Amino acid sequence: GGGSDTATQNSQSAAPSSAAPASKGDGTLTIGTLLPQTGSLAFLGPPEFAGVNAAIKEINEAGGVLGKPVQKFDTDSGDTTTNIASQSVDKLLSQKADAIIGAASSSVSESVIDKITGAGVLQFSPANTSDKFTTINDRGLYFRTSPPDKLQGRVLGDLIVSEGNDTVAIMAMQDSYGTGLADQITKTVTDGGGEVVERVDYDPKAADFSAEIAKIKAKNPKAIALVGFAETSKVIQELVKQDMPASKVKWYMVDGNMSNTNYLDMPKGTMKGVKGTTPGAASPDDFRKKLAAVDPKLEDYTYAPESYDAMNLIALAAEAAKSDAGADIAAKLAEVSKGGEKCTNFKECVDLLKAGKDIDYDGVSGPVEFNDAGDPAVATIGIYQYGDDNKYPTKAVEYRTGNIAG
Amino acid sequence: MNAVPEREQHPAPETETEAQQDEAQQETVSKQAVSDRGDHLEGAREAVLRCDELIAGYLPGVNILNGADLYVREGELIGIIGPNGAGKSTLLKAMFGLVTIRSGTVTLKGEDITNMKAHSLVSRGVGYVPQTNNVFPSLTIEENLEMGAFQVPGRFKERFEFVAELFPALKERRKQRAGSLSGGERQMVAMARALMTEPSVLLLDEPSAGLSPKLQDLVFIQAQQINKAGVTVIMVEQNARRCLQICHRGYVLDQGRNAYTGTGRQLANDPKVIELYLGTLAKA
Amino acid sequence: MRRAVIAFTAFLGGLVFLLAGPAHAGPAECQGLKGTLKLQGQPVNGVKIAVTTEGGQPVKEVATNAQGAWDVQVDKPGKYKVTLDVSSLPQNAEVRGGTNVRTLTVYEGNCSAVLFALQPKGAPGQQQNASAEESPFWTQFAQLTFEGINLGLIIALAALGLSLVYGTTGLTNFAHGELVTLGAILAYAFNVGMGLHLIPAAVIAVIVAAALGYAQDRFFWGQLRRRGTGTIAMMIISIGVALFLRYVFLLFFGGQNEAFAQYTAQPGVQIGPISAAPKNFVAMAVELVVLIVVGVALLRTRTGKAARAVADNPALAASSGINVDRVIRIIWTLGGGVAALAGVMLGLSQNLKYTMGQDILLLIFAGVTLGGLGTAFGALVGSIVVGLFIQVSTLWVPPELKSVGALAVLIIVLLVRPQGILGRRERIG
Amino acid sequence: MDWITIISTTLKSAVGVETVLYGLAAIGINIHFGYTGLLNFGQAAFMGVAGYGLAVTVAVMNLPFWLGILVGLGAAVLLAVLLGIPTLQLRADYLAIVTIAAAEIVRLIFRSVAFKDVFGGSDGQRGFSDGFYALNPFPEGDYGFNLGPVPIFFNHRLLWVLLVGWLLIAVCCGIVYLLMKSPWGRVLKAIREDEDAVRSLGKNVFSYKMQSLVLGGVIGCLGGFVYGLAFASVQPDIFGTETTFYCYTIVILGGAARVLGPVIGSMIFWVLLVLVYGVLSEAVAAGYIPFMTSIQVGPVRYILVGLGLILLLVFRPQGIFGDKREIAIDAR
Amino acid sequence: MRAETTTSERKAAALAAFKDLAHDPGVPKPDPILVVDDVVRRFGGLTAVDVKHVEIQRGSITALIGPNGAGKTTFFNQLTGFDTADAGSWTFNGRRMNGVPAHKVARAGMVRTFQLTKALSRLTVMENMRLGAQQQKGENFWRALVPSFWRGQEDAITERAEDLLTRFKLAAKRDDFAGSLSGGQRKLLEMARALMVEPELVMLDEPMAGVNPALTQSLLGHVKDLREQGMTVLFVEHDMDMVRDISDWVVVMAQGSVIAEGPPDTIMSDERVIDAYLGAHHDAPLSESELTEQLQEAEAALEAEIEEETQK
Ligand SMILES: Nc1ncnc2c1ncn2[C@@H]1O[C@H](COP(=O)(O)OP(=O)(O)OP(=O)(O)O)[C@@H](O)[C@H]1O
Ligand SMILES: Nc1ncnc2c1ncn2[C@@H]1O[C@H](COP(=O)(O)OP(=O)(O)OP(=O)(O)O)[C@@H](O)[C@H]1O
Ligand SMILES: [Mg+2]
Ligand SMILES: [Mg+2]
Repeated sequence: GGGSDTATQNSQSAAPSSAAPASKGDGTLTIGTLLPQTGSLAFLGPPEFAGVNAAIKEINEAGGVLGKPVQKFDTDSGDTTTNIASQSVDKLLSQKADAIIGAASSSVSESVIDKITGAGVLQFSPANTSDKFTTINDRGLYFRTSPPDKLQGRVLGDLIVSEGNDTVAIMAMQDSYGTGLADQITKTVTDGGGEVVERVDYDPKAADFSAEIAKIKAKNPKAIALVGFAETSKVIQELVKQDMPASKVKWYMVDGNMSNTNYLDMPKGTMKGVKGTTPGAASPDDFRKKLAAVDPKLEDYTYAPESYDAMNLIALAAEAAKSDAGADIAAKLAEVSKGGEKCTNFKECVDLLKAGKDIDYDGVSGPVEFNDAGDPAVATIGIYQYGDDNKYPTKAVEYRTGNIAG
Repeated sequence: MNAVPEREQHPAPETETEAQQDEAQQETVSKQAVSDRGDHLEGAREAVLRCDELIAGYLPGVNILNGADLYVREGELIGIIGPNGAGKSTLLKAMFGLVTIRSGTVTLKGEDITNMKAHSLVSRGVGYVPQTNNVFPSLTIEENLEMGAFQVPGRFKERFEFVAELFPALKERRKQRAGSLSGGERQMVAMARALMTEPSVLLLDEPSAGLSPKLQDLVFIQAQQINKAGVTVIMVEQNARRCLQICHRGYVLDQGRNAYTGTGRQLANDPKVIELYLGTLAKA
Repeated sequence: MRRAVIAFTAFLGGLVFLLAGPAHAGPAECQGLKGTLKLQGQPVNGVKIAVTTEGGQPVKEVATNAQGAWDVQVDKPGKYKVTLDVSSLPQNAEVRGGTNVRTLTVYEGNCSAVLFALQPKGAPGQQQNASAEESPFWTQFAQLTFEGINLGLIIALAALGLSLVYGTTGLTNFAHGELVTLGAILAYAFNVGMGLHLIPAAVIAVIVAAALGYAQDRFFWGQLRRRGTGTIAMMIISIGVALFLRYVFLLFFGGQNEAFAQYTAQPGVQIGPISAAPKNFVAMAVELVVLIVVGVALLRTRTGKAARAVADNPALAASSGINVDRVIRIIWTLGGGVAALAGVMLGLSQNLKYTMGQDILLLIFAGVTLGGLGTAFGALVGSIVVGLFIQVSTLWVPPELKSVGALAVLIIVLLVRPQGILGRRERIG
Repeated sequence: MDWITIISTTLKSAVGVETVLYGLAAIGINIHFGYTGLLNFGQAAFMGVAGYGLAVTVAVMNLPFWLGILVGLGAAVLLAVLLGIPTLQLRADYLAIVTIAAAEIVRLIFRSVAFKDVFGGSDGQRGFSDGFYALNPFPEGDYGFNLGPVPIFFNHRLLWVLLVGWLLIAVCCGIVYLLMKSPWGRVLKAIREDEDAVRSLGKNVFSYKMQSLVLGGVIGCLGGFVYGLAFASVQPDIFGTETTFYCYTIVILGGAARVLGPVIGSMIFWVLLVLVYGVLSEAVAAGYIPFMTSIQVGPVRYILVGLGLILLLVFRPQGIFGDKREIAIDAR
Repeated sequence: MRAETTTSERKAAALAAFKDLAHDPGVPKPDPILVVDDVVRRFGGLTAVDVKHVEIQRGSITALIGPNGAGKTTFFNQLTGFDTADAGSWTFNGRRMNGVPAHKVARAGMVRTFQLTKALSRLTVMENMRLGAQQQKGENFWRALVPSFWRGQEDAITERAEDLLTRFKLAAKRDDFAGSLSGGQRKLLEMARALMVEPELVMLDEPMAGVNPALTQSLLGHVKDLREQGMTVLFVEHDMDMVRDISDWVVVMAQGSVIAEGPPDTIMSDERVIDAYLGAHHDAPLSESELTEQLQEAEAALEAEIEEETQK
């Protein structure tokens, strides 16, 4: 397989350089990953790495970029409680990375963006949601395929309203992802004629969530939007315990906690009828098979599509720019993401490119069209519904595509 | 810490002036050490507990005991006196396994107990009252005494009555935490704790310190009585005169080695011992 | 009857979509506004709805159909105003909340849902309605108190282990949180990995953890003590141990949340104002029994007293004939076991994660300190106070800051009673 | 394996920003804990209020950079006083928990949604460092040298931060050196040993503890500035208890109550972290450790660092510069 | 109020002051430095201290004796601000001292030592001593930064400390950590350190318990010197030889209250004091003849025993 090929390539590469990483290309596209192997987001690491690896595997199988296989160095971003991300970036920069994929946490990305973009290297996050990055001074080198939260929040809010829930509670994880989504949901629900009777921002590290749920219960809402990550399974336990099961109160979830593995331990039917949104138009199933090929133990898929798309886009932009330098890639990213002949995987796209055509890469996570700020402009959100087996099927109830900004 | 004196015979100075005192002391010590060694080997043959040429210390490279010898025969009451910092407490701790012995041996009833753990010595019948930190502050008096009888819990009641008779103050306060006791009361608890086990060898480190004169007398009388009852007692005291009055033999320790040995009376009357260690205050 | 069938069909709508091919699942062709009017579950027919632009220019006026649905397609995305004609409502219906106007945005290629919740006339307005449905303060208070005790007992159990070890050896063990995690993960391994029922799995886990506690002291901490390593150095070593263990867990257990095979998401039962899962009661009972038994044992039994003696003065304890190493080992064994039990309980009440112990470590420390360092019942009392304040304080502070409440109480209590709730002041001089 | 990268990143980390900022915080802790015996486990809060003081002043209130620095310093002093007045009478271990609690409160408030407008929630604040970089005397570019085949280069921004950071460290070490050999330092050390004895000798223990708390807090807050300026942002979670724990580790590693202890400790700590990671990830990438995947490198690094810490302290419990004799006294 | 008197006159002056005083508890002194009224301290049900009225004569050496647990240490704790009295008031040099924190008490010139010693373990003996000195310029934060401000004073302090250490036989331990001292040495250090403060009134809590008698004797000379320098000494001690030797006046406490006062000789023959404190049998030090008698007895017994044993 391509994996072992890359590994051997890696060992031969990385010739000593006499200066700090130049922003000029050297002919080989070198990717650094800065994703969580440890820390509070460690559970996001495996799917993200798998996404990148799956993409690289396909790219290299299709002949690599600029005729050479893509090189990759993995590093740990940790979380903000430790300062290791910056050390990891140092390592990647001295290994002459052209583009760095990461970090998962907005806060971590923020702490290293100056360092990365200052060195003329492209930073591409598959998961940052903070709206700060839209306006940040990134020298045009920062991009993201992050889940389009504004759209997702709108879609979810709309879904909640359209199902007739006039009293809604929101249980949101207290970080930029959770609060951003929650804000959007609140706005949509209120506009649409519902009322957000309680909004609880919770600390995901809290020892337990009973007080939060008690607060929600006190308001007796018809629907609860659960915005968060894996800790949602704790929240659900608490909901069931405090007599607000999905059969009584409607639960709505988001991509961070839509999981087909996390709730399997729960009694049958616990999740029955629960709806949630996840970005991406394609059926996740084929993609998951791809991921399984690179990481058979993978259980969670959060941000895997975004990581996969990020890698593909970088590779395509490099091909389009005929250069592996960060700045050159950045200059082409918007171009390959929109306006042109649609294609959905690297091989297809690169063939079109080689044929001199303008391409529009549509990824697993959505159509991915970058605006000027390097944020995706369009996205597709799928609405899924859990069945009796606490899983949701591969096909969505409904897909909605729209401009993220509105 | 002074350098370890050579083990050579020095001519003892005929006369001493005050100014020469320190030097003289040094010399006497060396001389004594050698002559004592023979006596020691002689006397130690039938000893219950004996230490031979103990070298021990706390910090790496600094020896506090520099070859101390000591023996005690069955039923004897031994007094150890000496200036502050001579190593008296260290000697007791070394015997009792609380300070690591670097060389030399400690023998109890023929068994080599060098560096044996303290608790196993307790089960061999040795009792010990430390000089400082001699109570469990957060335990009540009663519990302190219970700990004294840790290895013979069955006999706690009976022994408790016994020590309560000695120190009635303790019985009154049995539920008070030892940490709030006065200095003297602590000393009583410490003494009483050691008496709970009925040891066959008892090591006492300044048991009378901080006690009122009345109780000091009691301690000495009690030590004598215990001893008469067959318990071997080794007692470190700064109340040297009283100590030498009741003990069979005494050791004067200086700088980690034996400076003088002799019967209690010999020592108490030895002018040099008086001058260097006993003082003349109490005689007046 | 027919209506019921329709409702049922609607209910199964989702399933229909599931079974349908991709054609149905494509992006909805819709750009405008839509909604469904229902009164007590029944669709309301013939209600007039007017859509205007934000400026007030009329766009379209429609009426709801037999299913109660209406929709208005618009050409341009933007803000629109939707007005429901109250007079066209059935006699017995009114709009909940009063206002019959909604202003909302239509996005390109998307339909926005508009909700007019209807209610029978005469029923109280939505605002009052909501507050009438709201559970009274005391119900909430009771629930939170219960949760506080529930959490407090788990913390207490974890704190007990920490307090025992701290009490006897003076070691501030920052790796204690990891011992809690260890218990949970062991139980998980026996439970999910080997397929045992949770109860025997938990028992085995506690026994194994106790054995590991013993081994830890026998082969590690005890050796350090023998070398004369100071308590401060040991404290930092415990940080090293914590790192080591935590990441071993991450390596083998992974970063995700897991749950035990049994009792997960157990439905709650309502008892008076409190709703709780049966497992909570069992867990609380077990915790309370263990805490009291261990506490009493420390106060009453010979080994318990010996442990306190060792805590006070190890050299003197040895001089009294106590085998200090043995006592410490017993304490470590007990501490390991109790910590593991706390982990199981935490995993049972919440979920398992490799940082679960670390996440409550601060609360454990708070509990131990608040109660008075080194006292078993102090740990119990302190932890329950901490647990209670965490939960009950959410009545007044936002839940994201609930730890602030507990920590603030900790600070205040210590200011009034610097030696902790059950601690004793030391004598000077 | 790419040894050159490993060596280069390791060497750079020995003088890097993290080393500087943790070193500064650790110098503060050394004053608190090493010299005065105050178990202040809230050092992260001092860093936090300084960083946020600067950030909020400049980024939110649009005031000049220097004012931000003053606000940060003032906030640290204020925190020390607020924390100290009620808590300095507490016994060491109780003080520890109270300071942890206070620091957590500070962090949770920085992080909370309720104060998002001011502190920026969990993402923190940014955009306040321009004033600092405007003072940068180094023109744009990379600076450094090649150590044999190993390149050691910093860009102009980093170089400026490092220059200032190491100057601060030098000044702080100088101050600590002067103070600790003075009678003032003697009183602190005496307080560490036994407050009551010091009181009986007519020293105002409370006042000295407070001075120590303020001094250590202010030095720690310099670490907060360095963090904020080097990363051009502040985030609440970096000011959590973990950071304080690491600072303690650093102090003990270097040797408590030694002037240079925290600096050397910080270097060891970061070199250990970076070296272990570099070697591990390269070895895994090169396929020398076939049973490990690259994702596992992260956890394994911490496992090894944990082990390294344990071993260092097992074999040198007094730290690098510590005095074995001091450890032997009262080893309980 | 301290009159400048020549060396030899001090003791005489002190004795003269006490000469005509009644031997009642709480008797007023001609020139008291410390006056205590109605100090009460209770621990739960136990009244540890309940002193109606006591005065301490300036420039004298006063002994405070009493059985264990009489409340002497607790009394010291109240007076020096280490514990808060439940009731009562006291003045030092005419200044009210209730509620004054410990360090201010010490600065006012009233310094105490601790019965259970408080050596500053990880400071050297010398540093312990230096710490005692008052009004050090270098103890101010800002001045500490400039060594030249305090160097001179430090040297003077060191010199004084050296002197005391030599007297207290600790000179050889000068650079050792105080934590490594033996029990007796700690007592010595504790006392020497208190003297570094150069207080007006020094309160010693069992200073000689555990100190070698020969050294005690030489230190008593030093204490007498202190009096000659105009210092007032109040000390707790169980060593009657010492009390008799140096004290000008003795105050006896039992069960928290002062039960008797008087010159040493009178007090030691007081029936109540003998009963409560000194003990009926071994009251005075054994006379020479008694001593020999006892020794002979003991020896005879021992010899007999040994003989018995050897015969076995
Ligand atoms: N904190 C406390 N709690 C309870 N009782 C106490 C406390 N402090 C002292 N006591 C009791 O008060 C009494 C007086 O104690 P104090 O230490 O003053 O005696 P003392 O006269 O100094 O005795 P000694 O000569 O033995 O030192 C003692 O019985 C003691 O047990
Ligand atoms: N824990 C310790 N660490 C280092 N040195 C010590 C320690 N304890 C005692 N020493 C040193 O050992 C020497 C002997 O001490 P030891 O306690 O045996 O004296 P001692 O003869 O009992 O004196 P004292 O009559 O004062 O109790 C002293 O010089 C002391 O400094
Ligand atoms: Mg001794
Ligand atoms: Mg006393």
